[in-house]
Amino acid sequence: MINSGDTAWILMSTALVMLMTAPGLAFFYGGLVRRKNVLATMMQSFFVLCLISIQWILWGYSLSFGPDKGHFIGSLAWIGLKGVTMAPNPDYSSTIPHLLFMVYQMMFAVITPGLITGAFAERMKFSAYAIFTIFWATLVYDPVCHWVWGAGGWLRNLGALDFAGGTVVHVSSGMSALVCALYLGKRRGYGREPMPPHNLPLTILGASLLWFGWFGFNAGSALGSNELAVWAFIATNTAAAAAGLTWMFIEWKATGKPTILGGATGAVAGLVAVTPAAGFVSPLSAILIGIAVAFVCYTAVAVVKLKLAYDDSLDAFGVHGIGGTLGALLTGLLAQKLINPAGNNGLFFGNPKQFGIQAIGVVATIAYSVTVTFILLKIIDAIVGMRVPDEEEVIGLDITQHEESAYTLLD
Amino acid sequence: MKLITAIIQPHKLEDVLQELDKNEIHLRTVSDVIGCGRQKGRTEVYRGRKETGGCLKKVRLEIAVNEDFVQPTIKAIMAAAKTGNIGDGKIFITDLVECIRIRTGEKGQEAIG
Amino acid sequence: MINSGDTAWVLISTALVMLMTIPGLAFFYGGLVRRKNVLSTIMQSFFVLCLISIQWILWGYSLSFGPDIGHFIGNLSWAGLRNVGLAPNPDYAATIPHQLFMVYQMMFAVITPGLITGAFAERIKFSTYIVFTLLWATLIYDPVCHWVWGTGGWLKNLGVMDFAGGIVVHITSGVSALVCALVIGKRRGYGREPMSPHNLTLTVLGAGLLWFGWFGFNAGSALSANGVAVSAFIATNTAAAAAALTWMFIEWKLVSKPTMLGGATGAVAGLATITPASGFVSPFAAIIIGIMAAVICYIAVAVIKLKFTYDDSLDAFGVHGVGGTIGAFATGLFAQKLINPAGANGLFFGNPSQLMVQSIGIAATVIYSVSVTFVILKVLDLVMGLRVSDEEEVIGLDITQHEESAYTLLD
Amino acid sequence: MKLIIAIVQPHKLEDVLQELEKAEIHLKTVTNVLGCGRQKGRTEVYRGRKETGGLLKKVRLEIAVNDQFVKPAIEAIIRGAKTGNIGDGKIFIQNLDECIRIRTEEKGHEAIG
Repeated sequence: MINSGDTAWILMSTALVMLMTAPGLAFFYGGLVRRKNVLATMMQSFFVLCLISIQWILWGYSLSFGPDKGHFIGSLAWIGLKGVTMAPNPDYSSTIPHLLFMVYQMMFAVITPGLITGAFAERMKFSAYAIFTIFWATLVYDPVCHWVWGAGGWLRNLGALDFAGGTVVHVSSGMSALVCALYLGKRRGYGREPMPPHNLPLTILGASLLWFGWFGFNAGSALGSNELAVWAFIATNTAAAAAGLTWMFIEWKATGKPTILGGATGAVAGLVAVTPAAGFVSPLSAILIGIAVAFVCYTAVAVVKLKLAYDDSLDAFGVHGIGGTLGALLTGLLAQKLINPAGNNGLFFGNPKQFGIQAIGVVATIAYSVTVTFILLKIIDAIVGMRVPDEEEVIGLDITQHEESAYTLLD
Repeated sequence: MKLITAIIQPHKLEDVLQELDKNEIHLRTVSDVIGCGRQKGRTEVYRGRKETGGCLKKVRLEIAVNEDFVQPTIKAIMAAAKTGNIGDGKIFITDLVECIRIRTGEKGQEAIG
Repeated sequence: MINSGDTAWVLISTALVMLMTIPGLAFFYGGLVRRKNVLSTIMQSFFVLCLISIQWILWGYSLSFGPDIGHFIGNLSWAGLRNVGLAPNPDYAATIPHQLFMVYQMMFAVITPGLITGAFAERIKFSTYIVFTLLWATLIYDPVCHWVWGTGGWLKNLGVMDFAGGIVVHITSGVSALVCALVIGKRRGYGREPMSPHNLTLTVLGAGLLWFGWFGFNAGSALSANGVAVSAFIATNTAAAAAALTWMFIEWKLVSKPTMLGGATGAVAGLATITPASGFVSPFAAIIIGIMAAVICYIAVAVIKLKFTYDDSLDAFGVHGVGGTIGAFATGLFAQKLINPAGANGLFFGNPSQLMVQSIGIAATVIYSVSVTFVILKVLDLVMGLRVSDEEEVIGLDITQHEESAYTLLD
Repeated sequence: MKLIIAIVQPHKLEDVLQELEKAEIHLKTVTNVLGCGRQKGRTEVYRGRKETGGLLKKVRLEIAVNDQFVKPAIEAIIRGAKTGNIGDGKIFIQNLDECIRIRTEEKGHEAIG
């Protein structure tokens, strides 16, 4: 039975998650790069929205959610949305049209490769990016999504809890981002020349829209306009706020001043970490998650990254990979059946097994994403080359990849 | 006629302009520039990464004056821009061969100011 | 009984009101300051979202809406959301989870101290700002909110009508803003040096998002997807449009040209003014209220402020304080039981006593907010100092308070 | 060789560039600047508050020319920039001791243009 209230909420949530990719992520990343690369960076988010919207309808949805093949991937039975209709599919959600579930999940498939772009910003060839994205979505996102959320997926059968995509979205993209950063190498002059963000207000605009859209991402994942959506909504807002505050206070102690970039980064880290947990934890647990993720991600971004000197340019790994991993593990500690009877209790509520299951989910996702991403990069590098030539990098990707520039100097 | 080019701290601009006005020196052109000398750059911190050693934001003032205004101009700039700290800036003075007011076509001494 | 349609609408309204604070208010204010202060101004809005999100869960909600103590304030029995469950609380909203009502109200508690920041922009010390906000929210917002909206609150018992927060949000913050501007004093060089807005496109973006979010603020205050919500939605849009048009025509006649900033300011003034009335008045009354808002706020901002030379830098008092007061008053004139049977008729519909009740509500709120704000400021001035040093003010708050700058000059 | 610095109204820039092209003067550098001289600043109104006396937006042209091109350059700038109103701008002319084309290391007359 289709419920009009549930349908209204998921329609709106779908639009909210779309907003996260463009302009949310596009501006969040766009403000952080140098003036000469802002369009190229935004283009990567914008392009992925166009590309995966088509891929998902043609074969992505079928691979992810279609009838199971060996607990590993969906079959091609739903290719081109064959058999996906207005009738609700009770495996996934019994009160909204199956097509609405499909398009809602599409927006997740869109944003996930978009997150990776933070790792190779300012130096990736656009043609290579387009090829990488379509293969990554098909070979990494779609299978992992099937494992965790698809009917018959092996992690789902195992009982792994991932409310809104901590492993599916953030661990898969964040870990792949690290591989990309290592494989592509540093930006020319990294560590030697200053590379300050060219327009922080754009970044804050993006972060704010991400926060806004995340309500659709997490509370929408209840797939209904119900109590569970309310829990997830509150956990989302609370973790973001707690992580933003914590990050700023860490900076205040560590480097002398609280910064707005720190606040925004902290908030996004908090949102990432609470994603897998949102529908399973209480508001006070959400505060804990927020505080923990701020400490861990701050260490990853401001200490580990500088020490190991890899150029994860916009901290896709440091925020999404680390934050997602932490969130998935914390779900195994803090989940409560009291909040969501469909879930399970975590370690702190008497069920240590759940923590083990979460760990298996995280490790499997990391191992698989890292391996496939590495192979993809190798192949694409051999065929079209991943990086732009040195000279084009110095001139900037806006001009060399897209022949346009973001700002005029005179009137 | 001389062209005085001064590179100063951005936050001293208001003071310098006021001081110049007091000395009846009105013609000036201001632009944003970046540069550095002995001052090695303010530290800014982005996600824990310290950015130093880059060029600093400065303001460039160009003032065209007749000979008798050269000293007052320099004094005015010094009075307002000097803090005694590294990074206060520099003043360059070059000869000006000609000056033309576009509206009237006047040249030389009359055209200045 | 939880209704999924009502829940969907209030969920999305909550997200919309969150959007008003960041990026709405942040950019509305951020564009108006000088280039060297844009991040610190945006930071004030960003920080208040993080801070009050936590404060509200820990004790703010309990003080505002918890069981009544002496008609003045809620008690602490709901602190940490104890006893705030998913079952609807019929005192406040019978068809949505109680927790959803809590988080919806949270976003109002967030934006209210955010509005004040317009009064002390470009000169307040960040550490003092944090303490001020926390005290102000606890000592002013929470009690006044309880008076007007909390069960047992004395203004609620008196019959004061405030649909979406004209008194609770706009009067409290607006008059406190005036006190802040007076106690903290003018910006260095105010009236002597030009202090033009550094990027009006940001301001227009912010105003646009405020208008968008205000649908959640006003129409969401129906707490249900029903006729009252529709009526509030229409009144909101109508008043904003009427006020923006009026403001631009005033400028055209009195000064010379209609300005974009004038249009944006007029729209926000119209929105602030219609807030208390939105669920009680007809669209035609909304037009009149919009026109009144533009005329009176214009006089406040462009005549009175310049005459008395206080530096209400971004017109928090002139727009929100004055607008909120006109709105609360106009509610006593234009309210109609025909529109909202839960309300009362105003003077024009045969019930002069309502105007008296509204006036009492306004007067009590103004007196209370002004005196408590004054005391808080005086104490903080003694303990930690309100303003940054003169030199820091000239260098700019972005560098001196946060060690970052908004824009790069090259690349 | 001379270095010509012209400060002109931003909305006349297109005309000036066209006139310079016509006069076969191709080498130029353009920057945004703020400035004022006799013209005391445009009034802008923000929420009823008038802002006056601030510096005005101008455009600064730098043109290096050989001596025989000085007159044509000045004439071209005046043709392009002159409206007869206050605020049309100024032209400054300085001696240029040396000019070097980086690509070829040519010096002097050949390097210009």
